[in-house]
Amino acid sequence: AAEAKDPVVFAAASLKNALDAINAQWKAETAKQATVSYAASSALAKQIESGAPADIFISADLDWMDYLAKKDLIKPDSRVTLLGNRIVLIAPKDSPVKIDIGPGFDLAKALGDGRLAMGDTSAVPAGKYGKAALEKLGAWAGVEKKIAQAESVRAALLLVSRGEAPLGIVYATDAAADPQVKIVGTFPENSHPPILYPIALTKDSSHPDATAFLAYLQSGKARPLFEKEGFTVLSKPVTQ
Amino acid sequence: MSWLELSPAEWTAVHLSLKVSFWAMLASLPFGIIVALLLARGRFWGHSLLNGIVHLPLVLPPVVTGFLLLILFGRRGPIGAFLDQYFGIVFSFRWTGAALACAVMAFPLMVRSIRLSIEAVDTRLEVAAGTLGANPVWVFVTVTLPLILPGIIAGMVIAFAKAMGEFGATITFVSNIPGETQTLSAAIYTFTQVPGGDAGAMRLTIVAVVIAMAALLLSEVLARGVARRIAAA
Amino acid sequence: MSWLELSPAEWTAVHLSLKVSFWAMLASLPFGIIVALLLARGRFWGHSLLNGIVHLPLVLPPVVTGFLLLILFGRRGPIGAFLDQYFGIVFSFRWTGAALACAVMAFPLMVRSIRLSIEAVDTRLEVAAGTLGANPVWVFVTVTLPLILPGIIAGMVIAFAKAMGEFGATITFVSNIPGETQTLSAAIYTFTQVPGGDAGAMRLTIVAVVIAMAALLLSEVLARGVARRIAAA
Amino acid sequence: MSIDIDVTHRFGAFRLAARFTGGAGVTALFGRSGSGKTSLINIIGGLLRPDRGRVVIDGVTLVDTDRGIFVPKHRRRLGYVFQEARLFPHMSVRRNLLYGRGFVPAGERVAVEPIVAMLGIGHLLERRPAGLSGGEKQRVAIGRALLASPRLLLMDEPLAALDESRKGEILPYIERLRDEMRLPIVYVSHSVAEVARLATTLVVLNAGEVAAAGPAAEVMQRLDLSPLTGPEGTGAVIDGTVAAQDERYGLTLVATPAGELRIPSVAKPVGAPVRLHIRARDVMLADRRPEGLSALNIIAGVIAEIGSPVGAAVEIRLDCQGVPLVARLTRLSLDRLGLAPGRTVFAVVKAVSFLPEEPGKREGSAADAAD
Amino acid sequence: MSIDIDVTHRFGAFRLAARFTGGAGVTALFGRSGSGKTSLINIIGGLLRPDRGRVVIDGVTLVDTDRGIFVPKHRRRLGYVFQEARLFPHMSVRRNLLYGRGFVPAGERVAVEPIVAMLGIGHLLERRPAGLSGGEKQRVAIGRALLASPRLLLMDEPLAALDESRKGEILPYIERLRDEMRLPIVYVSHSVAEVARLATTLVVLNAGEVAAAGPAAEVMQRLDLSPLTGPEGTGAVIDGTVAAQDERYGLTLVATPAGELRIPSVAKPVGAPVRLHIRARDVMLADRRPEGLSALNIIAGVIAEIGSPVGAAVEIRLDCQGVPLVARLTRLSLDRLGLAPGRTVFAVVKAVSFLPEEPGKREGSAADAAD
Ligand SMILES: Nc1ncnc2c1ncn2[C@@H]1O[C@H](COP(=O)(O)OP(=O)(O)OP(=O)(O)O)[C@@H](O)[C@H]1O
Ligand SMILES: Nc1ncnc2c1ncn2[C@@H]1O[C@H](COP(=O)(O)OP(=O)(O)OP(=O)(O)O)[C@@H](O)[C@H]1O
Ligand code: MOO
Ligand SMILES: [Mg+2]
Ligand SMILES: [Mg+2]
Repeated sequence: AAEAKDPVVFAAASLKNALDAINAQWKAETAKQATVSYAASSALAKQIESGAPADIFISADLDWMDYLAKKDLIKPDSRVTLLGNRIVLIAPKDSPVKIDIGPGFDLAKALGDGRLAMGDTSAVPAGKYGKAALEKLGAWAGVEKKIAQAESVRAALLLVSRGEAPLGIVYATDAAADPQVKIVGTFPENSHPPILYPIALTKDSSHPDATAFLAYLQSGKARPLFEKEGFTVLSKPVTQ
Repeated sequence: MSWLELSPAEWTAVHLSLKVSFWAMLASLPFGIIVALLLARGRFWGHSLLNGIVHLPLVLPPVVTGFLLLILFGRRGPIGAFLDQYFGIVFSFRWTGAALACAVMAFPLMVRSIRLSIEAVDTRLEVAAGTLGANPVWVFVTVTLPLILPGIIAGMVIAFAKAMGEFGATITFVSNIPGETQTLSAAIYTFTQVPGGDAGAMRLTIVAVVIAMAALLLSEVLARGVARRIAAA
Repeated sequence: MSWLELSPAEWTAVHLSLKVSFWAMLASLPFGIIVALLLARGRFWGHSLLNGIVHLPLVLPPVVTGFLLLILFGRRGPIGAFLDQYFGIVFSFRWTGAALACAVMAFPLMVRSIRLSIEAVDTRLEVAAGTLGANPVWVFVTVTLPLILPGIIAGMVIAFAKAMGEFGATITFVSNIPGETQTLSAAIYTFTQVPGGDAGAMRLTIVAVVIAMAALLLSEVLARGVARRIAAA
Repeated sequence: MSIDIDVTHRFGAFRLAARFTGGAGVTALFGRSGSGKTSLINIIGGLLRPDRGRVVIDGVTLVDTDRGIFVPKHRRRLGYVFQEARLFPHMSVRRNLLYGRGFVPAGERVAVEPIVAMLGIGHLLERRPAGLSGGEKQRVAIGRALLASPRLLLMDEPLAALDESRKGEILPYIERLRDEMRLPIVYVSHSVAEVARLATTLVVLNAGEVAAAGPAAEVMQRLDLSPLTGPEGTGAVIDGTVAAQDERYGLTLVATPAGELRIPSVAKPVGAPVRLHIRARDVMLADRRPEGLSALNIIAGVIAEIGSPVGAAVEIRLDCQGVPLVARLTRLSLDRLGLAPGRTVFAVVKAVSFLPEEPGKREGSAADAAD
Repeated sequence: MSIDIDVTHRFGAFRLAARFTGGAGVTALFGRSGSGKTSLINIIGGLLRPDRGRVVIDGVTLVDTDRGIFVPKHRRRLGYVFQEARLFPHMSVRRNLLYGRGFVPAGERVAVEPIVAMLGIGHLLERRPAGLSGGEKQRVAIGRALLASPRLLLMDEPLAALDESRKGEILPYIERLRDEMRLPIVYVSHSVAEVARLATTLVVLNAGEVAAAGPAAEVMQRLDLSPLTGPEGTGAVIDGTVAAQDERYGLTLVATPAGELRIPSVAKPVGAPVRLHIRARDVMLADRRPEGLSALNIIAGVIAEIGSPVGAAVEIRLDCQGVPLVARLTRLSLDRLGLAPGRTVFAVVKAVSFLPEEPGKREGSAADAAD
């Protein structure tokens, strides 16, 4: 059924807004559309491993793409690093807190006895990046015991916007969309591994339109829609 | 209230959820009855083991159940490959797979309901049917089954309700493919994962609640009707 | 079999899971009994509505339940703020919150079990106790409660098992803080989210299965004992 | 002691409208299935709230719908023994027995041992109800009700679920409650034999209404009630006293105003009151004093009333020195003997036809067992 | 028709070891509670697999543990009527009735209407069992068993759950099965009255063993069984034929070898067989032919046997022209009349004491209702 009509894209859940918009625009232009399945990158990768009918995989981090690459389940020459993102420190919008993020900054003091909301530091990409940044900046040891690890970035965002946690670390893309929070500061790009969203065709992809959609995602027409959601578009524009 | 209006894609998810839940409920029913019968009446060695296995989906995180399903029933999994080759039944990334996941997750609840009603049946009526010439299968069909109908209805409704809410195992097993495996719950989940998705999540949640409430109400009405029909003689 | 050995952090998760599930089960028990009583015996206007609300956690995706808990019971939520201010009860980021989430998710299952056993009680015994001078509360404590004990045990065990498996609502509500709110299920989930985490997930899954099986077995033994004690006179 | 009832209650098409008074001893509610006996006793016990009316026990108003009074059942201090013993299955016999005792003010509690001994259940105390026989269960249920120190005992066909020999086991205990403990009892039954044996006051219910009420002996001999009481029903109840014991032949001589009667021996001392129930079907009439007959009891009397025939049979009421006696004969015999009111006849009653014939015997043995 | 049973079975301390044969008509299993009646009938019906033994019905071996034969209950073609009617609550009366009929080969099916008419349940067909009275339920249960065309009907205390008047309603139907449908029946009861009225063959069970077995009339007069049958138990069963109907007095004249007896009218044609049950307690003896007595039946006989005394009473067996009769007297009367074996005496029996006295009447009205 699924492989009959449209190319199938397996995409990390955090891409939903941008991809839905791009997909709609592609349809308007070409009368073709992609079917997008949003879930956790981990689940998507394992599904592809067990023969899911996906043509394109967009992971929220490099690990799960590497996982598939190692198992020879993607077409290596189609792999492109499509997007970049930033992580930011946020607080509820009425919070008076002011911090300059930099080496040795005292996050623990700013937290007080509150907790720092972030994605699961071993499972959720944003959590992993946040942990790396804090370590790099020497703030990890002070807050390690005060982390609230959320199941997703969105859950971490909610914890801050509901005032459960005084501070949180989320993607810039998420922070921008929630009026209940304000961005206290952005982590320096060099404080953590680059936040990258790789994209590739799967090994079994045979849908004639898959390559076209892959190209469209990298095209100038898609770029503003990604940027509108706060992503940085890293791949060079492909002309169709 | 225009934010309450569903997009076509959301209508698809609603429709799919109903289909998936309905078939999950219906297809697991015979197995539910058989297992409930075994647990209620059977005296065999692996009784406790069977009881344990039936309850597993309740105990395990849904994601784990989903992964186990993927490993077993996926296209490359031992059972999945077998069913595909010999019967042409494919679960992976089909709505049928979503139904399987929901059925598995709802199974312990269905079995519990039916088992309790079987344990309440007056076995003397079954004996009486036997003396009238009915063989055990016919006794079951004409006496036991009608008498446990309230329990079966309750089991079906709770399974249906659970299936409407299930997404952890489903999304892990068959992904979240709109029109194929994206149920209402998965759609709600997707909304919760992106900025600004709250309104959408809320809208779909209301739809889910309305459907489930309707099912519960219906089951109460049905159960009351059946109970009246079979009031103790 | 050294991969079966648990790290200290995992032991903590196991211990925490047991604690959370135990308290979730125990703390929801009085409410479970009261709601089951209302549903089994009560004849009031909002009967179906109450029944529907009790079943909500079953119907909704756990993440949605988690969000709703956060909104209601969070530090700034109406109920959470009230409890904090007047009773000093705080749920957010505490194991108590995990227990609340598990209790809410397991509640419909517990209520079902108890409700069925209440419906099976011979009310004539309660009337007899009344004629002997016992007021309704005492009748309940000395007659009804012992008679529904098997149903209560079954309800507690299924609630415990469900609590062991719950993580969607828990992690959303109180996050995943090792030693405070990271239960076995959450730990398993975390393992499934990282490449190469399968062995760890498998190991913890086995632990979860063993615990739940033990609880089920124990409940069967208990229920059988109780049933023998109260065999119909 | 007084029981004063005047209630109406409606269940769909069935309408209960009962008014009667009772006193000490056993007030029996007698009637066919569906006549409203259980409804009435449930109203007394507080299990059923009547649509209208009053229930006054010993001057205490338990129900008065006009004044809005309805004392809940647990505050009525009435013992209730049900048809099915309703023992608490999760408690030992001992805990069942003591259940109601805790609710009684300390000063009014009755002692446990005498009641356990009287009911002969001492050896059952540690058992569970599930293992008891029907008769044992019912004895425990009676003990449980008694230990709640009731002002009045309500019994709804307490023997109906038991077979004949178990019934015989229980009846003497109920007589002891009446005679030794002097506990007022409201007793529901549709068995004439039980009612004849136990009732002080008899209330006959028919389709929800009181068809007759009054002292048991008076009501039982009323010939117009036989359609209600059934062919086994009519008979006479004669109260007498033990005049002598005939050890040799195992007989007891009972003195009644109509003369001495011989019945199978009753284990009571000389002078003790005895109630005899003589069923109409067991009485033969003769126009002269019969000779050479095995029947031991021959009583002279005057025909007071001849009832209307039912089938082949007709009932005749005699007056034997003020003691009533009822005989059932065929119409043929009536004509052959030319019987008419005012004629003197001789009633012939076999000694072995006295009810109870076995309970007397059993009473002794049961009492032995209880010691 | 033949029933041939020889089985042993053990339940804990209880051991059933029964061997007897039965034939056409009603084979009654009689005994106290716990004597093994239900166990035995369950073995015949295939509800219980005996430890050892054989059950052969009409030459067909249903159970033979030695040869490993055990025909499952649904292949035995035996109707079973239980104490509690066990009607299917989810089916109408009609569907209950027809339940077993579908399993009967088309050629062997019995017609529905006659059975419905005979049981008088035509007006109940569309009702649900829950709304029926106890007597109605039991009639439907009998109809259901009959419509399964059984070779043999098993009835386990089918009347025990009913009150007296309901029992009277059902008994005539069972007699019709025996007499009109000529259906062999195994009937369990602990009521002497039922057994006396119905049994062709009587099997008395005591503590799991057969204490006596044989033609009902013979077994019932055995004086040594009275400890088992109870004081109401012994009596004589006399088979006679209708000699004449006395319309005027509502009596039926029954011819027996011992002479003509008058009983309340029975709705049977002249020449039809009638069974009379004369209970020992209802028989008086006289040393000369009594005069001027209301009792209609006076039978001369010779004392054949004097039983051992029980309490005040003693039972005496008479031989009246080959017809046995049993009387219960006090020992005092025995001595006073100087009775001894060989003496000729006159037995006096009131017409109204014949059992059944009401069912005869009811039978007519029930039959009317069924039309
Ligand atoms: N709860 C009830 N609802 C409706 N009708 C009732 C109810 N209880 C009793 N009745 C009806 O009231 C009438 C009297 O019933 P009740 O039980 O008082 O009779 P009873 O004399 O005790 O009969 P039995 O000898 O069979 O016990 C019956 O017609 C019965 O159907
Ligand atoms: N399933 C069983 N398990 C153990 N003991 C049993 C079982 N069924 C019957 N018994 C015992 O066997 C004995 C005979 O029981 P049975 O029911 O055959 O007696 P019965 O003559 O039918 O008695 P009743 O007149 O009370 O029906 C009793 O002592 C009973 O306790
Ligand atoms: O078992 Mo769940 O946590 O309701 O999908
Ligand atoms: Mg009643
Ligand atoms: Mg029996």
